[in-house]
Amino acid sequence: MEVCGGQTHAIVRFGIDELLPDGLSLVHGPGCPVCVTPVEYVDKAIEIAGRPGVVLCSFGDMLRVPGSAGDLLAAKSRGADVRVVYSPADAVAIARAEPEREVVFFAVGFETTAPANAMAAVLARREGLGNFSMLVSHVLVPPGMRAILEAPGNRIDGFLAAGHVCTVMGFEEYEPIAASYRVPVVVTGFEPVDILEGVYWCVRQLEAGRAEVENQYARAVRREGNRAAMATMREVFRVVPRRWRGIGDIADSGLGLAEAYAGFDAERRFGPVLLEAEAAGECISGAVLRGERRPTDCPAFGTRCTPEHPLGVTMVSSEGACAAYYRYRGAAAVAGGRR
Amino acid sequence: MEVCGGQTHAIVRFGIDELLPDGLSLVHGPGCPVCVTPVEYVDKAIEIAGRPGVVLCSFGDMLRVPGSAGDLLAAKSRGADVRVVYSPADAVAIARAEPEREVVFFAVGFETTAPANAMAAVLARREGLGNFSMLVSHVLVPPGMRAILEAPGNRIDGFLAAGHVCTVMGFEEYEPIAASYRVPVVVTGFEPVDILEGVYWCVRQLEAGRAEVENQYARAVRREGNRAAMATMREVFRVVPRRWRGIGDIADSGLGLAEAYAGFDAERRFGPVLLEAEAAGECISGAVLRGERRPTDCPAFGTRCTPEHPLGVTMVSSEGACAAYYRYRGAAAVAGGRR
Amino acid sequence: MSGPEFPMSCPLPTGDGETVQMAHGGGGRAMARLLDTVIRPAFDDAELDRRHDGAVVEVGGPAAFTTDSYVVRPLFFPGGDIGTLAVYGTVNDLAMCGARPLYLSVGLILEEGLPLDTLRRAVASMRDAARAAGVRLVTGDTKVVDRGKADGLFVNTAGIGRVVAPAPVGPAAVRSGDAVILSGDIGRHGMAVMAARENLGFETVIESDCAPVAAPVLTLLEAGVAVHCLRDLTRGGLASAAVEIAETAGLALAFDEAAVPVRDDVAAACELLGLDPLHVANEGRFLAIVDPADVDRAVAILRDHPVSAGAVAIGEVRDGPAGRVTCRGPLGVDRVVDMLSGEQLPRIC
Amino acid sequence: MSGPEFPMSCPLPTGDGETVQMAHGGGGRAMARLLDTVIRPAFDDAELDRRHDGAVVEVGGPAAFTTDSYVVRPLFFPGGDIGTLAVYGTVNDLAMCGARPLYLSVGLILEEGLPLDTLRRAVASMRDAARAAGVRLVTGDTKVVDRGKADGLFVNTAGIGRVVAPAPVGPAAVRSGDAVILSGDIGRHGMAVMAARENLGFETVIESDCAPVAAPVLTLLEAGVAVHCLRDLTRGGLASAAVEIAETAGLALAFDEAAVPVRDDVAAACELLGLDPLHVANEGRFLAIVDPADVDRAVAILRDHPVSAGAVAIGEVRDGPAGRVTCRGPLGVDRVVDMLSGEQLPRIC
Amino acid sequence: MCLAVPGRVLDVAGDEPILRVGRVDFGGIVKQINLAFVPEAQVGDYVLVHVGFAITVIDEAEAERVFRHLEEIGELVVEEDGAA
Amino acid sequence: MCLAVPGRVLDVAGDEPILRVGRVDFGGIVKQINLAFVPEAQVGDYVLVHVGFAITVIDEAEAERVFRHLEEIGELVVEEDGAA
Ligand code: SF4
Ligand code: SF4
Ligand SMILES: [Mg+2]
Ligand SMILES: [Mg+2]
Ligand SMILES: [Mg+2]
Ligand SMILES: [Mg+2]
Ligand SMILES: [Mg+2]
Ligand SMILES: [Mg+2]
Ligand SMILES: [Mg+2]
Ligand SMILES: [Mg+2]
Ligand SMILES: [Mg+2]
Ligand SMILES: [Mg+2]
Repeated sequence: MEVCGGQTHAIVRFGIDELLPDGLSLVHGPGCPVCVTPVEYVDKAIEIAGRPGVVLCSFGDMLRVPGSAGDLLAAKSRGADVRVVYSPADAVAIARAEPEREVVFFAVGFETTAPANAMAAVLARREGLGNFSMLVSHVLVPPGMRAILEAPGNRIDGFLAAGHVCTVMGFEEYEPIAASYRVPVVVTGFEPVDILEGVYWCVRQLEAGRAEVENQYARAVRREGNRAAMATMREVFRVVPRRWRGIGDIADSGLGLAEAYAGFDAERRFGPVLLEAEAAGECISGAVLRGERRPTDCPAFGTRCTPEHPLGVTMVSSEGACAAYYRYRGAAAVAGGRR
Repeated sequence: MEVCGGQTHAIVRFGIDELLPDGLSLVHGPGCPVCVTPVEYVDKAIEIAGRPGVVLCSFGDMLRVPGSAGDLLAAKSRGADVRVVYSPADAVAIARAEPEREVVFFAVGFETTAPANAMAAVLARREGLGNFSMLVSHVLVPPGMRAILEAPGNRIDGFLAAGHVCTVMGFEEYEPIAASYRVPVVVTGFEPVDILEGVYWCVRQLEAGRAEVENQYARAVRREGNRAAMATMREVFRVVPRRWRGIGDIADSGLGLAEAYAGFDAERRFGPVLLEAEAAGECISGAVLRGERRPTDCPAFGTRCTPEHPLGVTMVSSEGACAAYYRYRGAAAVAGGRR
Repeated sequence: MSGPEFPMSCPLPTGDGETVQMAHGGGGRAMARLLDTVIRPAFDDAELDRRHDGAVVEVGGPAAFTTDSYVVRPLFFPGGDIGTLAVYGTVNDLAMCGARPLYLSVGLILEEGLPLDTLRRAVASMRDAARAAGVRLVTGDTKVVDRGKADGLFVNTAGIGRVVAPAPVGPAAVRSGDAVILSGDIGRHGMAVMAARENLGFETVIESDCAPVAAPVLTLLEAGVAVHCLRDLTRGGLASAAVEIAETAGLALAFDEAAVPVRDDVAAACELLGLDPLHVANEGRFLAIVDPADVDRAVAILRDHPVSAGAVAIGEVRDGPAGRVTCRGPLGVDRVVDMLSGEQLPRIC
Repeated sequence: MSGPEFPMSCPLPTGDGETVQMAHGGGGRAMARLLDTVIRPAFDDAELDRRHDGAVVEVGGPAAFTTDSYVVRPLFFPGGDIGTLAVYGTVNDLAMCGARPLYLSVGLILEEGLPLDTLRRAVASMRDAARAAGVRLVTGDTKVVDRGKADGLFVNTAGIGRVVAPAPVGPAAVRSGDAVILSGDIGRHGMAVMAARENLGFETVIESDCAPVAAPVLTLLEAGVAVHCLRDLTRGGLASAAVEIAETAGLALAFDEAAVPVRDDVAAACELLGLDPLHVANEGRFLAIVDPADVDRAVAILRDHPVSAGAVAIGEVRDGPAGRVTCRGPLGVDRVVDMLSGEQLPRIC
Repeated sequence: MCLAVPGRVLDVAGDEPILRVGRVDFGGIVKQINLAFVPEAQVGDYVLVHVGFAITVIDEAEAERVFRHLEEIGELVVEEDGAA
Repeated sequence: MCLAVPGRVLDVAGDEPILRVGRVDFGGIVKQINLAFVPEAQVGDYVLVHVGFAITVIDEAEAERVFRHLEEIGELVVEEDGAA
């Protein structure tokens, strides 16, 4: 299983899976932080965006994630001031430039993004920006991997660990996983050659009966990670339980604002996000996220479920496995048949 | 002199002056409350309109009155929320419907309009609309007539008093004017036949050596005026000194909010209007307003000064004498020559 | 860690399919679907333009070419809507060129958030109006702009017609002595829209005169009436049209105010708002300036068509001063009629 | 009462003559002056349209007719502006119909408060672009909407051209085996505009490829190249154009990703924003689908024109599956290329 | 100044004096008008309306007198046909 | 997830650690990037940038190793030509 959606896309886009010999199949993981953000956070973001005087800032990917009734783009089309930012620092800049408005940054991401989002809070506090806050739904990769390994249907023989997550975090925390679940873990980059090499190293371990952590992406990843980034991340955030959309509640699997930064918590300012039980439907994205099923196993794939009208989270984000399949494999054929 | 701009327009539009025998000339008076509103009030209205959260409501006529740097239409074109109302009650309705906005009504007019504007304040107080206020620049006709009569260049032999002002106020207050300045005053309506009759009655008095107040417009005007309207006007307003644009300061010539309604005074809420000395220029609208000069005496008329780019107040309001001449007499000829 | 539950589903978004989204203008799937399901069904000639960059048409002679954009608020008003306006307005401009309207292009600018149903209604109106006017909508374009960057729906149409007038029609052909014919009562469109827009609280409904006027114009031309100039009386009304013609022709134009038909309700509405009906917009009225010898025949022909049943001769063209338009009032005195100065605003004084 | 002073003057308003006001669209004097001083000077053919409802033009054969509205933000961007875009865009659509562009109409929608200088610059651009493309702006229209009801300036153009292609040009003429030629590198316009609009803080300036492409197209046709289909790669980019053609033709289309030129800076910008250059808009690029026998000659002809100097054959048309477009990647595996789904949004993950 | 238009009162409503309103017919256009300043106005009366408020009831006998004048000079009634 | 792009540091500015910024060249596009998380980055280094923040300095020797692989399989470098 490649954990990261970026790798999933590279695999599907370049056809790496088609180049692999029979018997070796790549299982796509839950590696899209946008995908796994609970619907209630999306709904909260939409609710906040709809308030007068609020600017809701979000990464572009988040805008088309369906809430329980429409997405942030639809909220924008109803008049909400929703703005795409390229960097969390842009959201801080908006708060600085428009002091009469409440600027709320929808902070999602894995460990890769957490330091940058944390820095936004540091800068806002330093500048005393009382009109800035963050709606935080950060998730952490290792607890997600553990959850997949502990699931009853688990069929994962090895992991390509997410290279950019490890750029920040290093890979020490994967060593106990490799050891206790007896799975090889190869920290892998994003070029086709990286992925091929990561797969190769994984197979090499499996053939040798090893279950270790190896670092294919050594040009960007150090064992100890990025200490400066981790320090900022730990100053601003603390580990909290999180629900993963399509997967469920996982203890200690996310980040929330630490007490010192609680003043920037949009949930304190605009009310807490209340999680409810997820409703059932025909979408199998939970199983897709856990690598138990493939997008093409889904009866809705490409017909009732497309990137414009996604039924599930894995079709929403362009990094989601269903979106990757739709885009690079099934699109025109299915679409041609439909029209 | 016909005091009222409405009558000026009827005269010019129907060519009544051209029907009169030689030796009888109609002098156009200061009868446009929009025209005589001091530039500083216009500037204040523009300043208030530019504030965030403010809706500035005004009669349509007021929108093109030039302030010291542009008019309310230009402020609107810069993004100010300036709305035309047909009735002062509309402004109150806006304040009721949009409680989160500050609604400011620019209250101008002669006695005709004062009761309606006063009623807006009565309704707002009754409903406890804390977001409603009025920028008041009301003027009164009799002090204006006295000022004209006392001016050194005065050449007025008789007045057509403004019929609709007298509808509200009656005409008792004109009797001391007729007596002390020895001028006939005929309360006159707005139809061509009214004006012709008003002129005829005026001439009849002059020929008989009389100087009385007569009521040509008896179908609408009673000696005592409209008591209900006057009562509301006096409840809300008190007599104050006013500057008349193009004419100057005249004691007791205007209305301001009475103490009981001071809470609705936009000058209290947004700062007072500070009058400065009027600057000199080529425009002779002061003399036009006082009846000393005709629009066509002005070298700028129809060339540098047109209704789209008025240099002076009498070109601004469609009731202003310069605008009336431009519209019904000089326009196409002058314009044709220019292009 | 707690054992996570693994529901085999993810939430069903309801989407927001019933309003225009930015994606509808993005050049991708969503846009293709909007065009296929909402826009193209209104075009008579889907085959001509389907998924191509333009249409191929035959004119067969000198062509008249014109365009107008339509930005009316409200989009739907008594007697018409932005769709009928966009078709009839351009059809009428072609007619004013002495041409038979043939083909129209349609450019839509949609504001994000516009209800799709509003769009469907407007597009259906365009289709119906095109049929009524005998023109074909052959090519189009759709853009979507961010919410707050437009006003619901703007429509541009451009039109091509075949010129049928035997001699050039326009101000340059106007001669002193020509008769000025007005095709009917004035002021209805402008007052209908203002009453609908400004919340004036009129209980009475004034209906726009919005209508295609090509048919009577073509009949005039076919009958050999010496038509020198045609002008529809849209923005700026009769006054602006008359002044424009007079200025461009370098002649004067005089008419009789009493001859100009204004319906009672329109006159009353104008009076209440302090407006001059001569400045109020029309969408189904025009001036025809014809050889004086043809005036009675021209009026009779126009009266045969329902859309110009109220045609009247109102005045004449005179030698100079160039650009001067005068109007004889009830006391027999001429007054100068000028274009509207600035925007038309309701007055109280 | 106190003796009033009587100054012989009234205050001089400075006015606000340098921005668009509602009055500029009111159909009166202010509008006439705006048209006379700002708009009409840009029209080559003032005499055709001066103060008339439309223009009379000669096409002399079957005509291509097309329209587009332009709503670009910012109005001015590296390599072009809304004016050049509005002229070249419609010129290019005419060229894509196998036609020689001749006449353009211009519909302007101005937002109250727009600086007149901005309008002047845009209109001057249109004039220059029309000259560069050899078309005449012959008729126009101007509307003004309230502040906040538009986005500065929207432009619609419609165009008429004379069809010169000997056989119909369009998806219906595409045959299996046809060669697919791309006229140059892709992605510049979309990235230029996005970089200028989104405050991305790029120091490097990416210039739009905005240009008229009629000249190379006409040369192809004059040289007798069997041109089956032409499509400019505007919104939705190469991907959407290819899919549209394939779907409409009922054929498949395959190309080689390595053959598609993308400039380094454009590729880098796309990578930074998570965009696929195949989906990014161009304004001076097109696909020409030609008989395979003519491919080398066609590429050579295109390369002779500066605007298509980077022309390359990138792929071919194949029998079904209908509508399927594939692109061979660097590892030799084909992937499906689809239209853009939804709006193009910068991605972070 | 002070554009005022005559119209005929069609009906009257409103409990309190300052909220007294009525539908008024202005030669074809019917609009609701505030009648607080004309407590004496009855259905059928002509009132003179300024900025949405009736400011007086028109005396029909006097209107009649002016109307006769108009006929004498053959004038077309432009503004007050409703009241005349 | 976690789109990160390599670029070469052209210059470095900013007094305080958390305000350290630099102009970074991404194969032709130059953009200012926050360098707070890569205090060791020098002018000329390649950094990996995510959402406007550099998250690591690329080890050129290691990059070289992958680049050789690429040449072996004849792959076109799509994403990391700057760094490779
Ligand atoms: S194709 Fe759609 S419905 Fe099926 S699993 Fe993927 S996201 Fe869910
Ligand atoms: S024409 Fe203009 S400048 Fe002359 S007096 Fe009248 S308003 Fe003043
Ligand atoms: Mg095209
Ligand atoms: Mg037109
Ligand atoms: Mg509008
Ligand atoms: Mg028109
Ligand atoms: Mg188009
Ligand atoms: Mg016209
Ligand atoms: Mg087009
Ligand atoms: Mg725009
Ligand atoms: Mg186009
Ligand atoms: Mg027009």
